[in-house]
Amino acid sequence: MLSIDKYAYENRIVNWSPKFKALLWLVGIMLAFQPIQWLKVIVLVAVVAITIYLTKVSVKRYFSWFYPIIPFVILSIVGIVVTASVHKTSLIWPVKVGSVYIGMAKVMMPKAGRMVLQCMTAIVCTYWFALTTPFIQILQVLKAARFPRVMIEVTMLMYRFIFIFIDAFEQIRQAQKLRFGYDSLSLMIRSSGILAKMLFEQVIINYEMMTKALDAKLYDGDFYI
Amino acid sequence: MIELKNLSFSYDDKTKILNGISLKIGADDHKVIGFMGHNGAGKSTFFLNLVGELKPTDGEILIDGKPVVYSKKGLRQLRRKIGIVFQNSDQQIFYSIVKDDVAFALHNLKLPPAEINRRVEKVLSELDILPLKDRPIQYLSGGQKKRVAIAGIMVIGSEWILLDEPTSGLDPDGRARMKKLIQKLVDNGQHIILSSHDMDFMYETCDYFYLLGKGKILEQGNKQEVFNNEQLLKENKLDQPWLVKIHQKLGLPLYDNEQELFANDGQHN
Amino acid sequence: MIELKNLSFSYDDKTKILNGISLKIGADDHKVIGFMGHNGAGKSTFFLNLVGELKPTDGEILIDGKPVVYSKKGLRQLRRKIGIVFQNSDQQIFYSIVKDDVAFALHNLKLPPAEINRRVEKVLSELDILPLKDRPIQYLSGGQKKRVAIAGIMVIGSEWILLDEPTSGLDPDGRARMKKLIQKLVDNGQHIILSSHDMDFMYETCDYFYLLGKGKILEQGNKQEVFNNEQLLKENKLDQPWLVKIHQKLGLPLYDNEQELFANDGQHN
Amino acid sequence: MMGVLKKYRKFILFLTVGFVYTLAYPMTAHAMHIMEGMLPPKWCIFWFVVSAPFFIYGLYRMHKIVNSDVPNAKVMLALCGAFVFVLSSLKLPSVTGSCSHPTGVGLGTVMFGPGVMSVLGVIVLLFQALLLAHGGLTTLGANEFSMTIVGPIVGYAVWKLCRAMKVNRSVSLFLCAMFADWSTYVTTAFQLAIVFPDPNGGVGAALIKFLGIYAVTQIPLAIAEGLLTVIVYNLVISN
Repeated sequence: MLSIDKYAYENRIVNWSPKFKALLWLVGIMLAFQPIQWLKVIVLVAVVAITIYLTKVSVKRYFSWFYPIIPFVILSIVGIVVTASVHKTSLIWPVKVGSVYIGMAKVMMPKAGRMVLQCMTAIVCTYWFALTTPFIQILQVLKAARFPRVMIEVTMLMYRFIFIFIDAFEQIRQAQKLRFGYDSLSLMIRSSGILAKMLFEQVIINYEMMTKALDAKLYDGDFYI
Repeated sequence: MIELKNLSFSYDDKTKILNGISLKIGADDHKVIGFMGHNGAGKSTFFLNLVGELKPTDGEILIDGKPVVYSKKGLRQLRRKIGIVFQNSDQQIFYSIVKDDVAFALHNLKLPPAEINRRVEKVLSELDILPLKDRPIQYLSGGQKKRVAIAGIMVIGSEWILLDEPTSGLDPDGRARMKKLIQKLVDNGQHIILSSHDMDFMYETCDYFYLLGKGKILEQGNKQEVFNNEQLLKENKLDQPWLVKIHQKLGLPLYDNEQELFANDGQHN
Repeated sequence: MIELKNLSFSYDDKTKILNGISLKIGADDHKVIGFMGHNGAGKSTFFLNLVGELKPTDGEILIDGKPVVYSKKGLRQLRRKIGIVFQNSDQQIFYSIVKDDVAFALHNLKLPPAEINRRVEKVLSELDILPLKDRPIQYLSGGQKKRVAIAGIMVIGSEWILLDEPTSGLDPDGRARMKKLIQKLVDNGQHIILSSHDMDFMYETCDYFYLLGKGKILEQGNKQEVFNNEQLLKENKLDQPWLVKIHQKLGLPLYDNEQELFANDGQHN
Repeated sequence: MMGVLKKYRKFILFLTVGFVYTLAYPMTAHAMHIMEGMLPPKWCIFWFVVSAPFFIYGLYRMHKIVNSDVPNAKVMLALCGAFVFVLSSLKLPSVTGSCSHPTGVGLGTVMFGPGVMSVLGVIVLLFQALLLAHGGLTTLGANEFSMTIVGPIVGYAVWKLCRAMKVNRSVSLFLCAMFADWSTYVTTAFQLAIVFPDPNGGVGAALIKFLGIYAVTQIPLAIAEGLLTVIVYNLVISN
């Protein structure tokens, strides 16, 4: 489920200083936000190529991480460019609805294009960062950035526990699927409810056992970071 | 009959967990089929491929001569033919009362309530847990929970049942009961495929074996054949059952199970 | 030396899970002590009493002659003397990198970093997992996680280590490694108390046994004594190890472990 | 297990109540996350600044809890956070065919008081950005505002209102979850509308456009989420 995490530990620059990598990410984001368009295109292409080289990820898999966000990009573009106007000429593909025309505003087209380019450039930079920096190193960045200690401790624990819950989640869902628990929409909602309830019980069970384990490890209130 | 043709599977396009496996499972006299392999040899991945939870990256699976169809309908059919019971009972019992949980699959299949009731009662009595029918799950022992999990799959009436580590966490008594239970399932006409790290249990329970390692089937055969090769087992981090050890090293006859050995004990003392 | 005086424990004041147990654990020649009992016999409750996680409802526990003090400081002292490794590894690993987790207890003891490093490396190499030092926990196998969990307790260097079902989920190779590991701990001068449903493992690993049932210690002694009583074991849903079975039923000599048996095999063939 | 259950009965009761609130404080679909790079720098900073007081208050609350007598509160907080994160990947179908992901934020709210979830929410958003490639780091402030501040407040208000009006508990829960979801969606639409005003109708028209577009996914999703909340609630109390 968290394939990005796995790549983050196995890439070619895993041992670079995380602070340096964070700095590079910041540079990339600044390039995405600066006004020169051709520079963004260069950054976009370069970062994609560098990421694929560094992480040895297959091109197919790399692009699969974009699928979930594509519908949102498209919807956002639609939201930006579609408008209603009384002047037919200011629109592309105007459709008359009552006394007005609905279509895509010509003035918004360049703006939408710039938005998509900026968005994609920023996204590939963040993907680069996520794919080359194990979360453990990100904790060090948070520490260097003087985030409060208690937040870093909780983040660190949460990172560990996520994998425990994902295991449980997948086992339960598999078992439900094999007993036809997701064969229709209503069954799916019901089974999801059962799954949520069972995961919730895991919170209690894990807390219970972990309390004992913490005692055995002589825990006295602070996790070292 | 389950037939695999050149089945390969990989999670990440890099390492092949299963690498070109071809075999036919379920000859007439193979009732309980054992899959052996060390931790991480790919047994679980293999099982998940058999029940359609994972789709082979290459090759195909044929059930009774027909290739598995990975559509919603095709998978539904597959799951009515092959059921699986996972190792951890807690993650596959969804309701707090035994009979509700056992009925889960039947409710999902939208069977009429009378029929559901009849089938649940039948399965519970076959598994000797009818008295537990109305009991809350949380008060059951590990062995009882395991039976409930098996019942939840048995009600589907599938021809094949896959059991992943059926004895894990059970005490010796629970283990002995599991052995009997499997025999009962076989007498009912069901085919069992199981995997376990308990070599003695496997030896006494199964009648045909496959040894999985490095993504391949390294060996197959009946108990005499598979367990004789000490070297191969050692390489795969497995061990010989003690009945085989005393046969090989002490020169005693090779018995199928300990009852046989001890029934005959008078003869060689 | 751990001494229990008339120890009783009950969760709800109704049924006594432990009912007036008096015993002394840790005579000089008892290095690995096994606690046996069926599922639900109270082994876990017993262990939790020993490490102060549960407070006896009656009676007391003395460590080296001194009663356990149930204050924060007293319990901390107790836990430096007696470490416990639970069955489920995931629930006792808090850091995502192996060496960080193993170092956790040492940080809690406020040791200097150099000392922490030294001890972590030592323990990891004793457990044969030094190469895993910098690896993330989430990608380890079950057997590897088990070792990390044990390492996290071993670093404390406590005199006693309690192991609850140390072989559950391990393949035969992992089981054999666990046997060696326990031997190593003993050579280090540590005392081990373990519980397991794997009778053969118990038989070969432990040198003194307690049989827990109905809240009492029903039997204790060395392997010859405890495992000879087939009837008592059966009543407690346990089984005899196969080495004992072939001794009793086939009249072979009683060997302590299979190496001994097979080393001697020339003699009676 | 049973002994444990008995010993911690009060605690579990407490948690159960917290859990119900979790599902009653939903955090909406990933589809409603504003993506990396979508907001101009000044708006990124603006939303960080707006969310900051809630975050700081949350940290203050967190310190108080950790120093209170809740045993091992950090572990409990982290377990709740991990639960919320994993639940957020629970897939529910939406009309568009893409999967949307409902999730609850409020587990800790009742347990640990309001505010704490704003901190856990930031951590969850951080994980989503870095482990799931959803949302973004520059837009974290904006997403924090819509999902872990507005959503829960509205959900809570609806819940209180319904209870005060003696509405049936299941219906109250359903409405609470649904409105919390919708309020997040309205907020996100608003956040986009002020950045991308309509050339003819300005911010107001843009808001209507964005609301209209996302309604396709959000209305059915909010209903599904409301139903799920009721189902889980009933399952938990029936135990």
